[in-house]
Amino acid sequence: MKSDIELISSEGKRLDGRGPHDLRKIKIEAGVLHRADGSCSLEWGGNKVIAAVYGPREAVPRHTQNPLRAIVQARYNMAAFSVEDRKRPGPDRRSVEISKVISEALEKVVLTEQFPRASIDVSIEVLDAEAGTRCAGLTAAGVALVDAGIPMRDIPVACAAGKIGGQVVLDLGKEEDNFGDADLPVAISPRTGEVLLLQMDGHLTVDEFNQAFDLAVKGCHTVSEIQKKAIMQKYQSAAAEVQE
Amino acid sequence: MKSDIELISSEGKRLDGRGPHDLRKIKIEAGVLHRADGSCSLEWGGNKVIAAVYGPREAVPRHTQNPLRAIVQARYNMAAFSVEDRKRPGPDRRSVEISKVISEALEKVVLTEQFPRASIDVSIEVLDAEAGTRCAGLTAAGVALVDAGIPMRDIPVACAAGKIGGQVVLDLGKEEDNFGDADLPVAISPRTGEVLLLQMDGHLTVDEFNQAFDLAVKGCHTVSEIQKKAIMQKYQSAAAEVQE
Amino acid sequence: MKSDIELISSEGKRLDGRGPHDLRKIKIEAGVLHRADGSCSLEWGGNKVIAAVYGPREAVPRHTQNPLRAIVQARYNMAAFSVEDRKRPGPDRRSVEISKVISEALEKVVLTEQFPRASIDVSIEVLDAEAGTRCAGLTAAGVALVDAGIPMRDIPVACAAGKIGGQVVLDLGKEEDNFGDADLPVAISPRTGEVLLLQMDGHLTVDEFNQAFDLAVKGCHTVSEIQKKAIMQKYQSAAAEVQE
Amino acid sequence: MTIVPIIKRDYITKLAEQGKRIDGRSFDQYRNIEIETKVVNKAEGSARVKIGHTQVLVGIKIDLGEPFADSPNMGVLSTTAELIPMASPDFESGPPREDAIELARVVDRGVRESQVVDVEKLVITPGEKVWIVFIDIHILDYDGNLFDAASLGALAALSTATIPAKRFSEQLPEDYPKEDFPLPMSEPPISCTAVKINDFVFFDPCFDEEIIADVRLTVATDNNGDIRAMQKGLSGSFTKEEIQKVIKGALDNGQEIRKQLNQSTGK
Amino acid sequence: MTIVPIIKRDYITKLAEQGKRIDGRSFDQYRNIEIETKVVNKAEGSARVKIGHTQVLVGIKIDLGEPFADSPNMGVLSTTAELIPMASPDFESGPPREDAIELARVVDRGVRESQVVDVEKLVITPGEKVWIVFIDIHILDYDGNLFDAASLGALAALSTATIPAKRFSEQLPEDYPKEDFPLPMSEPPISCTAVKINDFVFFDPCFDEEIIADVRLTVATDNNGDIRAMQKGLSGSFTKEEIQKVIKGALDNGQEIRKQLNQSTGK
Amino acid sequence: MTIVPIIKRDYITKLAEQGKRIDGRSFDQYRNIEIETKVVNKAEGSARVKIGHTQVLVGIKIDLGEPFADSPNMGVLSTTAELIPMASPDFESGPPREDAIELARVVDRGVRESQVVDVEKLVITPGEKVWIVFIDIHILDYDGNLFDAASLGALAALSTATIPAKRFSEQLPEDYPKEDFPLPMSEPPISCTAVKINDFVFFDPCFDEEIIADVRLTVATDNNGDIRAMQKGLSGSFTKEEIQKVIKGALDNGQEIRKQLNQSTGK
Repeated sequence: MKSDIELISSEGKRLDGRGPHDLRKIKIEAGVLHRADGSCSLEWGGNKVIAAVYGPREAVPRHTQNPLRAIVQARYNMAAFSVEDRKRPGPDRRSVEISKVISEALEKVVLTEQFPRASIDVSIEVLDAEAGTRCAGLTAAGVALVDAGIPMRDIPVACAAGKIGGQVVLDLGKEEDNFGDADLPVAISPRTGEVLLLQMDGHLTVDEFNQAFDLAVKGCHTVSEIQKKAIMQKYQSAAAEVQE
Repeated sequence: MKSDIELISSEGKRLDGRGPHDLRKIKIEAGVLHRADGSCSLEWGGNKVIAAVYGPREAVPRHTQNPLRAIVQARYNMAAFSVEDRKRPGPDRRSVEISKVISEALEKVVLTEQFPRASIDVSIEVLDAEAGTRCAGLTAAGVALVDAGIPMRDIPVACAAGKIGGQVVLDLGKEEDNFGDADLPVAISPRTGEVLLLQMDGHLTVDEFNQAFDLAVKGCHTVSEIQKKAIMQKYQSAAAEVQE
Repeated sequence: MKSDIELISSEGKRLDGRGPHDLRKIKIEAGVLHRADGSCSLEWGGNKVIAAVYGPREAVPRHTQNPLRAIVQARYNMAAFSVEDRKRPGPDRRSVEISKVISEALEKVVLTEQFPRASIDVSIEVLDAEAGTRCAGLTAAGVALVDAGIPMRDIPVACAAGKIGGQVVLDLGKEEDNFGDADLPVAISPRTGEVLLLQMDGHLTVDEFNQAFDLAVKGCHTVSEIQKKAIMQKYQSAAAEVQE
Repeated sequence: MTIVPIIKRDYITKLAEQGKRIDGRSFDQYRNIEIETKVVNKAEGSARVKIGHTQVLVGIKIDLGEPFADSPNMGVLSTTAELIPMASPDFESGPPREDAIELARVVDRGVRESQVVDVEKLVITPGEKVWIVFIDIHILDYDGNLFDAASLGALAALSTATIPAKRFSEQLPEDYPKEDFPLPMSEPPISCTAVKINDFVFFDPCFDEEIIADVRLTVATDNNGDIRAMQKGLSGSFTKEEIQKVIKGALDNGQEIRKQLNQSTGK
Repeated sequence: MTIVPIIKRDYITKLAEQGKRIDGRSFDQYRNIEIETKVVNKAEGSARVKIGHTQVLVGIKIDLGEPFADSPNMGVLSTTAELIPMASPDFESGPPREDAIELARVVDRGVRESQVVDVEKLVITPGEKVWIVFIDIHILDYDGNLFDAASLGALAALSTATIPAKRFSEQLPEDYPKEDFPLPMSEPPISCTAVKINDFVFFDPCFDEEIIADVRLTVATDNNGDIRAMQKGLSGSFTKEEIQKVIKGALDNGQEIRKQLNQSTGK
Repeated sequence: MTIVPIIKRDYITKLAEQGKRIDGRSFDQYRNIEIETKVVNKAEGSARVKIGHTQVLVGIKIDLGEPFADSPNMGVLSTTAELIPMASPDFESGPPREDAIELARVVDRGVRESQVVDVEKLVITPGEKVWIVFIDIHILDYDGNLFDAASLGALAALSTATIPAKRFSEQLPEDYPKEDFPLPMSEPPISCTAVKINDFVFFDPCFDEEIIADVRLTVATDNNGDIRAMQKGLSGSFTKEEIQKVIKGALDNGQEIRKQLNQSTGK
């Protein structure tokens, strides 16, 4: 979809004032829920998501059990009020697909072989949506998994790059997503650089793809640091409470 | 919803000629179906309901079983043709809620501890609906449970009171329900006076609530006598048949 | 539904040039799919159907199992694009009924007693629909069952007769079905003449019914020969491949 | 599906060899039929039909609506059947099972194909506004032979139904009558059902006969002795002779049942 | 349903006999309540309510639509509750269970019957165009007493909601205001819930109390001390005296909660 | 999910270490592809695509309808995929599973985002009436690599589809052409899929390779050598180098497949 909006100025300034390689503001808090085994609240620009983790616990129905390892079942859900035009409650085709690609990405880093027949259930609720909810949701899920004490090889993290007005940029905003040329969400295991999630819509030359990919991975590493700080903070305040 | 209709005259006469404390006409017949373990047909003013009981039998699916006692599962259903504007067949949110509160009311009086893992299934079909179907359905279910030989502490019975034109009255009719001030359906165990079902919509002072509650309980006792007569009649005619 | 179209001329010539006792053109090919245990592709006039067979295999869910014999579960499905006005994907009431009568017809000829607790699953996909798909589907299923090596008493086969413009004719076409007087689909076991499927819509005198019935049975025998040729051809080419 | 004790099957067939049925009827005899109409106040038409212990309640609701695009000059008929859990220990709650769907479709065809309701007279404004007739079948007690009970219930309920023109008067064109009037009907065909157990053909099967039956055939016949609909069911087979036998029995029983229907609907 | 260890029930009732609750509260005391409004940007109104660990987020979306045929002079309210799997290890994904339906209906009646939203002011063109108010309740953390948390969340979210007249300005009649304005509201009744365990009545049950409770009663009362709605739940029973006790506690707690609600919504 | 015998995995990886695949292909080689168009008469466009034993039938239906509110100047595309039980012993009947949904959405994006169908030319009256193009994917035989087969089938079917203006002539504006005309299409991108098993990358996986694959990547490339869509699947991971390898293979294979597609659709 083309538009007359100039998404990026000749000086490389974007609609919200960011430069091409700037992330939107991100705020992460671990351990925000009482009943869940682990949880995380995350704000990323205008996005607001909460992730909760339950498990490992027996997978039900039984026929979903894998005798050799745990399954990871993420459920990405958008609240009816999270978008401008009210969304019907419950899963739609989009959320089923996103739940699937997030589940697959998380399964790679969880040490599933330690929990045969178990399920690790990740619930991702999008309360405010403004471009990039799958990256926000996966990133929050990573923190919630740590908070739940699930053994993992690494903390998974996601960030998108894209192309607007002919330029490769980091972390598309709302209008950039609607009227830009391409969107490339990427999730990685930051320790190894392995790619856990990769989707692309739009139009990129091979060179642009390489640029955008590198930029997204760099973004992932930045977000990874914010994740770790949130986890540290939770443990420090927990430790402080114990000392008191 | 307000209306210009005068629901009750200054002499205390209601639209259908009843006084404030009068019940509509009630007719109960036990044992009207062949396949069901117990059944009851009940007419209450313009309402016509049938209740059938199956069980105790193994609860399915298995995960609904309670190892310590039976569960009571009532299913309240309105026939498509029971209301002026045809109702779509099948359960809606209203019938799910009514099924739940009736199930809970019945469970209290059934000796469920005698039948671990079992289900006692109560099917309530509303064939003609005209205000008060949940009371009519619960009352019919009570008789059907007796007819099925289900061991019970007591025969549950229901009746509503309410407020119309500023006055507390018994057993609201159609217009009274639509344009009245409050509706208070109550179900009790008549032997002990224990309250099994209680809902209230509208606006009552605490004093009015006490009046309405007492009136509804009195109504329950009157209906309870009609229930018992219907049961007696069934057994007498059954006995008569045996003698013949 | 009446129409001004003259479905059959005074010389007995039908809209597509056929005489009263002529079948439309039929083409059958066995073994057209790789994964299925047996399969068949069939064209019958403007109809195009594929049938696939899986089994005998354990019937699921378990409560559908019969401890004494196999069940035959046919699923008749019309592709969304098989009709002029796109059909919503998935089963509707019509396809549920047709699946049922086809399942019942096939169950009679399969030696179900050889496979207790098993299911023999028959999948019938209608890709192009033009009157007579249930006969086409059942006939294709018969060949697919043979191709799957399912033990049977006989190869079931179907053909319809009907009445148009006051005359009894074989194998109704599209307009004949829409504007004719009666349609009589029949399936038989050709060795014994036993009737496996029989439905009738419209208006026939008892005499006309007898004529139409005999004509449909005769049609079945003709189609049966085409089925057998298709099966022979498959085995010959299979044998030829082995010899090469 | 219930695994029926072989012993019951043996008993029924042994009786049959002596020319008898478990409830004493002859092979082509129906159980007692009761037809009661106008049993539901809110419905535009209604009937309760009992065939032996089998009991069916049919309600008719009539509403305003649009015709189908391919038949602008016809009103709409819509039939649903609910095998509610009340009727049998085997019926579960939930979406219509294939048995309920087959039942509704067979009753629907019996009404639709036989043109017993004059759908052209249900048109108010061609292509825009027509009467929609909903036939809702409630099975209250299931002791066999639902097809005949449901068909008969539908016919009895339709025969006594009125078009609620008064209630909808504000939505009707100016020149359209504003008083309720009877649903336009013609002489209905009657459905009769028989089952085969071993080589015996039983009309109007009760529950015990029906669950061990090999095959079932329903034949609807009209007042002229013509056939208006047929439906074979279950995974057994018929010979041509057996089919003809069922047709004959359907004609004979149909005449009797038609009389009773006309009496009860005052026609 | 979880089989609750008898030991936990024993513990709770033994404490109760000593006049104590597991978290140290008195029998009619609520846990700490937090109300935060305008927490979701995309919603026309929103609130996050915490009662102890129980946490509920309610979002209001307001859309244009048609009124119901039988109430042409009223806007439309629609309430849904999602017991999302996030909130409890026992909530599964999928269609609303009967608990979610009961919750949504009780909140809905609390809003609808008490006429807290002035639905007549939601009419744009009578019989044709009205504002539709969607109340979506998201349970984030379930530690008991969802009825009160959800009701309070709905009221707080509604109290701060604005009609998005600006966004829909092109679809509004010429003489209709085109600036956003507050949803027309009146003084809301407050829902208070108590449960009975053995013969003890506890207000604002936490999860551990709720799952062993015999019976539950929710009473909504208004600023005048009148009763505006009641709902009994669970398969136990109440005596009249117990009901009166709950009404009294609901009036007392309701006053306190109403103050806090008004403070947090700036009213 | 089938528990795949470890023995099969061992066999495939051992062969791979020798540079071989189970069916004798090289690592980046496709199986034989057959494309046949206009295979269904009732559809406005159709194609049957075989990649090895995998067989997909795609039908296009085109109907009149309304555009989405947020895109009044565009026609509508709607894609569904049915993994019908015919295609595999593992596919069950019923509502679309997540695999079918992912498949439909990936094909849909391939068509939509690449703007292969000129949706602006599907507008009849802006904001009111547009052509709706339904792409229905029927999987007939599943031997691996559904993504490529389904995408190719959709493109082939679309490329030969005609707008049924004649059939809908009465519902079209006076000045709109009344003769059927080809669906307006531009040069399509081609989807190519590879999987990784251990460290080996196989293009066009057959069923046996696919079910033991660690990770999957689909890349759609256009005639200019640009990337138009990507989708990673399964719970393994890729390195950047592996991704680049798959892009290269997708470009090479894409060129070949594009030639074959153009040939079969006469373009």
